[in-house]
Amino acid sequence: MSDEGMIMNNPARKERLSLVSISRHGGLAALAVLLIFNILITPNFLHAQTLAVNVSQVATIALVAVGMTLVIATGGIDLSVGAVMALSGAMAPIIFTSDLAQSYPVLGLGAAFVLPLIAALCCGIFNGALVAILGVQPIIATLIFFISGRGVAQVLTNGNLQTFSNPSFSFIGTARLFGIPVQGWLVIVIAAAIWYVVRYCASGRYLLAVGGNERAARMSGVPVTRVKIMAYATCSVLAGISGLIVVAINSASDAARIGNLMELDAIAAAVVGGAVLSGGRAPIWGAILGAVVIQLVKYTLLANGVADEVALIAKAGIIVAAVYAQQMRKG
Amino acid sequence: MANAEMFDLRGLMGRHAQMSGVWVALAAMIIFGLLRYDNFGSAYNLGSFLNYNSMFIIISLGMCFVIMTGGIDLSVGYVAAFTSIVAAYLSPWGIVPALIGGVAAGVAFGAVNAILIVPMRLPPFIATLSTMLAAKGGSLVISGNQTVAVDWDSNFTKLGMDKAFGPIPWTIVLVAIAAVILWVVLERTPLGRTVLAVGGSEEASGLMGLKVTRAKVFVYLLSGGCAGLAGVFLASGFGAGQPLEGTGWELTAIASVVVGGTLLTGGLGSIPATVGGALLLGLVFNLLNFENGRGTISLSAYWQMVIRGGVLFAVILLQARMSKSAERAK
Amino acid sequence: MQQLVSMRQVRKSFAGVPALRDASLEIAPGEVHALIGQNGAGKSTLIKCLTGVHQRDGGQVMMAGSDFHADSPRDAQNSGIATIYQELNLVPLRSVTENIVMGAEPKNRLGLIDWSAAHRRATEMLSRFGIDIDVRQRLGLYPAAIQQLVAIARAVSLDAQLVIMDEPTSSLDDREIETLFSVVRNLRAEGISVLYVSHFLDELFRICDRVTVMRDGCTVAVRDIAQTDKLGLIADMLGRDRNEIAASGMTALDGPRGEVGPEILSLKDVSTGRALRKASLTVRKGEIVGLGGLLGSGRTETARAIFGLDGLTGGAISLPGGRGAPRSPADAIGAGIGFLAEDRKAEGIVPDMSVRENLTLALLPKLRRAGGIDTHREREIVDHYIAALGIKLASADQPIRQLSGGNQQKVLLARWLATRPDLLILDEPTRGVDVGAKREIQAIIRDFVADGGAVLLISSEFEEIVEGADRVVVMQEGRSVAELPGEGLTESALIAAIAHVPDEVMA
Amino acid sequence: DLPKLEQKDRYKVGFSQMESNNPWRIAETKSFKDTAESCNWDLIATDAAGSAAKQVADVDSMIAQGIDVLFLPPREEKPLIPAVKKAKAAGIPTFLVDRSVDPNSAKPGEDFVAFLGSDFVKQGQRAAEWLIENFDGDKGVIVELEGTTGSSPANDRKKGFDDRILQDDRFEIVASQSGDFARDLGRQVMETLLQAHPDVNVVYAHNDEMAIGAIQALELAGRKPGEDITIVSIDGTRDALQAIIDGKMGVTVESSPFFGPLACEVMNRYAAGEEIEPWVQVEDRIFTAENAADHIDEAY
Ligand SMILES: Nc1ncnc2c1ncn2[C@@H]1O[C@H](COP(=O)(O)OP(=O)(O)OP(=O)(O)O)[C@@H](O)[C@H]1O
Ligand SMILES: Nc1ncnc2c1ncn2[C@@H]1O[C@H](COP(=O)(O)OP(=O)(O)OP(=O)(O)O)[C@@H](O)[C@H]1O
Ligand SMILES: [Mg+2]
Ligand SMILES: [Mg+2]
Repeated sequence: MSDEGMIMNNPARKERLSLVSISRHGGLAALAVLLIFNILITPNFLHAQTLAVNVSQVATIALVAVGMTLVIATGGIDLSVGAVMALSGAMAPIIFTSDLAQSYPVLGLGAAFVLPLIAALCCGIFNGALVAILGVQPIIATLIFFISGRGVAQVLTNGNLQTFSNPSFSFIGTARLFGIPVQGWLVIVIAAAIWYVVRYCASGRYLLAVGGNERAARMSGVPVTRVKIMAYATCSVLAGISGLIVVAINSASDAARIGNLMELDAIAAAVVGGAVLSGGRAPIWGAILGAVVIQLVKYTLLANGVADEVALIAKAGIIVAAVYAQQMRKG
Repeated sequence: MANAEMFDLRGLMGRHAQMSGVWVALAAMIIFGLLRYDNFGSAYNLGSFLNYNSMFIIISLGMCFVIMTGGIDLSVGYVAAFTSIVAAYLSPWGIVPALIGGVAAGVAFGAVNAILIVPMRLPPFIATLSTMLAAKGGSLVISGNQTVAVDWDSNFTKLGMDKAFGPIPWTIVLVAIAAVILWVVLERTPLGRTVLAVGGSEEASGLMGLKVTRAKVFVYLLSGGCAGLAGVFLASGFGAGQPLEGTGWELTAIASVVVGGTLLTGGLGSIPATVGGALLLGLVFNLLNFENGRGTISLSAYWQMVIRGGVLFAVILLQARMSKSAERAK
Repeated sequence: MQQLVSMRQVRKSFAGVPALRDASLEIAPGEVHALIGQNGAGKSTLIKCLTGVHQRDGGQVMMAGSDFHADSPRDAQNSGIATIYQELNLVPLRSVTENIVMGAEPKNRLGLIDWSAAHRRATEMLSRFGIDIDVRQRLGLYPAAIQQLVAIARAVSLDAQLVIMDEPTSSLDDREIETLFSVVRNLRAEGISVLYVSHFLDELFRICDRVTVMRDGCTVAVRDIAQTDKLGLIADMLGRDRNEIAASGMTALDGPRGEVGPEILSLKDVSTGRALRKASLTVRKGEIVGLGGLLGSGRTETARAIFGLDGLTGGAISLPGGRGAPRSPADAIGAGIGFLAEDRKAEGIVPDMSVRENLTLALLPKLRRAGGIDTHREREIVDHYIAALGIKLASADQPIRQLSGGNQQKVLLARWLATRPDLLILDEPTRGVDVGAKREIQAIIRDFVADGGAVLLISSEFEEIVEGADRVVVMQEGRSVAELPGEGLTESALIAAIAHVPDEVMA
Repeated sequence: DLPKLEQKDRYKVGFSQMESNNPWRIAETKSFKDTAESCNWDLIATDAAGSAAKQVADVDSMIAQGIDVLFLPPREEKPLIPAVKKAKAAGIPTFLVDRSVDPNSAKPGEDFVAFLGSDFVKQGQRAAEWLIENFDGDKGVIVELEGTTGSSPANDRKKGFDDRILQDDRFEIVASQSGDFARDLGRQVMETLLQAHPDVNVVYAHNDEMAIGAIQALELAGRKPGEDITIVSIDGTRDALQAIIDGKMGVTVESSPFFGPLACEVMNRYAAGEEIEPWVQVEDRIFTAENAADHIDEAY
């Protein structure tokens, strides 16, 4: 996965800013095709409720894809996001259905949001520390939680499905603001904040430097270890938030299922959005775009009654096409 | 040069530390098992353990070659599921057509990977992720969403169910032969050395005039073929082509390769250590089953997941420490 | 006589930016032909167009009288062109033997690689360069000089008609260069042509027959080496008048100095492991301290120790204000130290980031404003240094990898100057930089010192040390063994000190 | 020629669970563990994490440990046949639980003692029959939420329902998509299908989890499950019974996971030398608004 620029006659790229926008075009093209196809074919596509449904479904992928983009920018990858979702999603109901929370509902509700995210943060720090301090390769470092994180969640819940009815908690999954599900707004706010940091703050610069040339970054005083840990930690916290959203929508928490296969969707979204697995680039809005593309593919196939097995093949083809289109544009 | 001798020592320690972690851990686990559990060392357990894990060893071997070039192949699990169906359909004609057909189907998937990765230059992670989805969809399509029975009357199931000698099953014999061949290819042929060189630096290999493209195509075809063989074992050993099998195999294979001390960034790798890694990970399951059988603590399925993650963590820590102390020994 | 290689009017652009406009090159059989030019003149590109790494946009290439076109480096290699590219094209993770024999491995009767024959061949090849090392070890474990020689040994072993060497000597010491030259002379004696790229013009007069000079992607002169001199070549390269050049000295390091001030760095018996065992030195404000030594004598290790990259296993480093050894580069930067690393590609540039971002990378902590980066000030600083250092680029937002080596080096120098350090450690600051840029970089260093900065200068070019340093600390085998005053130091005195075998080391 | 089971005080019993990723399986495992106490079992429980191949390996390791009896819910019809045969060869009587194996290759009374369980096809049929009886509209527009693609309960429950319901002209299945037996996916699939087919008025889910997910999707979309849409499902979980009580769901066909006591009883009969019927049928109840409240406390 090295930069093979020297061998493959690689014409100079334009400056990075326009490069980001160009590489988005693969995803944009895919989006355009999907929209046109749906408007023409899918029944009732142009409908406010369609938008709401898609926004509510894409929110979790988008959040995790944003986090994944940060990790990928350091040249890493995070397979543990689904497991972290399960962990935080399993914790929340345990907390607000506990006796203590029953007696102090506000405190309990607050704790149900905060404690799972702290747990997710710890997972992220663990991943980051393995990668940055011990030098374990990211796939393997995050494989540890991929395997065991969900197990921990199931141990916590004894494997049981936890169902509950808690309208104030379910707010983050079911409420709407201006007709759009509240988690959609949440995604936009979080993405905007992260985009700002990546674009305008020193830590963003550091992130790209670490991914672009780790040794050079270290030599320039960049706190490489901290930057990497921060990337994994942010990714895990965002996964944690997604886990809470899933649980809130369903009014139920099933540790075995929350976030299943999320890592693959998130990685695909990040890459369709223009992230490069070797690091050094962090297209945040690209990740959102990628997530929207993945979501629309899913929606299109489902709404048109394409059988699950065929849908898998179609999804594979679309990912290949979108990423290949980007590759072409980059030259 | 004055410093030559110094390099000797450091290199030797460093080179073996990464690979020896797996043997230490494996030996420790076997001794633990023998001491703690009755029947752990029984011929029956040995035979069935090897038979089941032959599938994982073979895909780990293919994965090892892919990883040595700095690539990755996520499609192996579902490709094996796909080829198990192909083999099941071919089983009435006997063992040879089913074997060849299954492996060929795997190689075909490998060819798709190779096309996506080499001429189309997609990142291996994304390319093989897509083939993984396609292979899963494809196996459901060709099987009509059902498991496909093999022909029990042809000799096909002998491959996966009979023993070659003593408790040693045929599958592991085939795997051993494959491992030896691959070992020779890696250590003693230009192709094998090119695979390693490409993983060390693709750019430099190209400038050195090595056949980079051929090496990259080869590893994906090989990995596909190995997955194909695993699929044949699956069909033959379990009597059916199984569209739902194969989930997570790719991660098991990657973990085996890494536990065997191969760098995911490519350029280094060992065939025996990869086999050791696959055996080690398989042994975790086997030991857990025996532990459950003692009845003192009955571990739930979730604890087993936690423990597997913990074992992986421990092996990684062990490796990190061993290569550190080898470094310090300078 | 028919030329072995003849390239005419070769053109090549990268994304519309021309790297070669009108490049020509003729190499006769059995000659040693030099190719020179400033950084970015297009030398490497011309070579890559010949060897199939790049495909030319236009022009004609002939080899041995017929049209020639290589699709890939392999193609060129098969046609008898062996190349040592400027960026080391070896695989550090693989053994020395493999790096030498790869692509032409000795085989046994079964068609399998015969490793003992391969090791023998590798050992034998290297012994022609006076190297005796364990060829079974990973190449990456050996220092840059040995790696460079391995690359050369590989090229020479390939049985070629033409051996191309793109800056082979940039990381070799004198003794190794001598060996290389004798190998080049042997090649010539066997009738093999050599194309030789170097920024060290003195070398050319010793081994080359003819020289082609490039400037801005064009071939501007072809001369018989016997009929020209160094000044003439520099004039060709720069496109300037020779008298004008003659008026200034050989390096630009000499010049007015400020007052030498208080001590700002002192090392006492510092060791970090086997490569650095006992180094002591001091640096004061306003002076350049040279660090002399052979390759592998521990100079870079000393710099790394000062910069907080390697933990100390013994001895002490003290900085002003009672500060001890920095614990990390960030710590060192905070203490007013800058470190220009010797390996520009691996430890210097972040290739995909813009020149601007590369330039301010070490400065970011000081550019913070209200949670963000003060982009206005950032641009001011960047513009200032681009102008002050004469960095040639299209735009500050251009990725740094598009710049030529010399300009990249200036950007990295600017990265450190911008942090306004008290002490600048420069590890081979002018390696692989052309004469023009070299002088400019030297002038920048001089100005920095004149303003009261202190410099610890590591350089394999004795000229630089001799002319530039106020004091020279000599290193051998990881120890500092002598200190020479800069005043009145001659090159031969320095060489004598470096090569002298001290008794304590023998013990 | 079946292996005999001698009468002992304590038995070493193997239970090879196929996976533990849904409440039903968890309840089943728990039922066996609870029974172990009362039935004097030393229980070895393994978990194959959804892999038929691993399940065979698990059975192998239990055979190696010398179990007396094997209870096996086979992950797949065909791939578990080797496990059944190996157990027989090792002299271990095997009882299949909740799913069976391919009767062409392994037969009760020959290769294994008996199959304890219900019939997935019939479960689907009964759901269809309830719908045919209780649907009072003119046109039933059905969305079907399938289980895990390719799994045998999904295939059978689909077959049973589809074959029966299509005999009645009033009904049409406009969409049939997989929700993977999971609540979250059931909800997402329902949300999407509801957009494409707004006129749907019946939802048939292959399990209760997906049915609950569908109810959530309908409510989020402002529909009234139970009033303008009839929900039909299988399993009989506590949440489903509650939904029936709340009037949101029409029916759920029971598919009980509590096999422990039955297993104990059948095993003891076999040890006593009794002839065991090849298929020990489990009487599946059917929960509707009439009886849901009476059974909710015993549901899982
Ligand atoms: N792959 C590439 N993509 C874009 N521009 C390139 C590429 N390779 C070279 N260039 C540009 O082409 C010009 C010529 O570069 P080249 O490397 O040939 O110079 P050179 O004479 O070898 O310099 P140096 O002495 O520094 O090695 C430079 O401006 C360089 O930036
Ligand atoms: N990556 C490495 N692995 C092992 N030994 C190394 C490595 N890098 C350097 N060394 C050894 O450390 C010692 C000091 O090297 P160092 O690079 O400091 O020398 P130097 O005088 O700076 O030479 P140079 O001019 O090449 O930079 C040498 O013996 C060298 O061979
Ligand atoms: Mg060059
Ligand atoms: Mg050095």
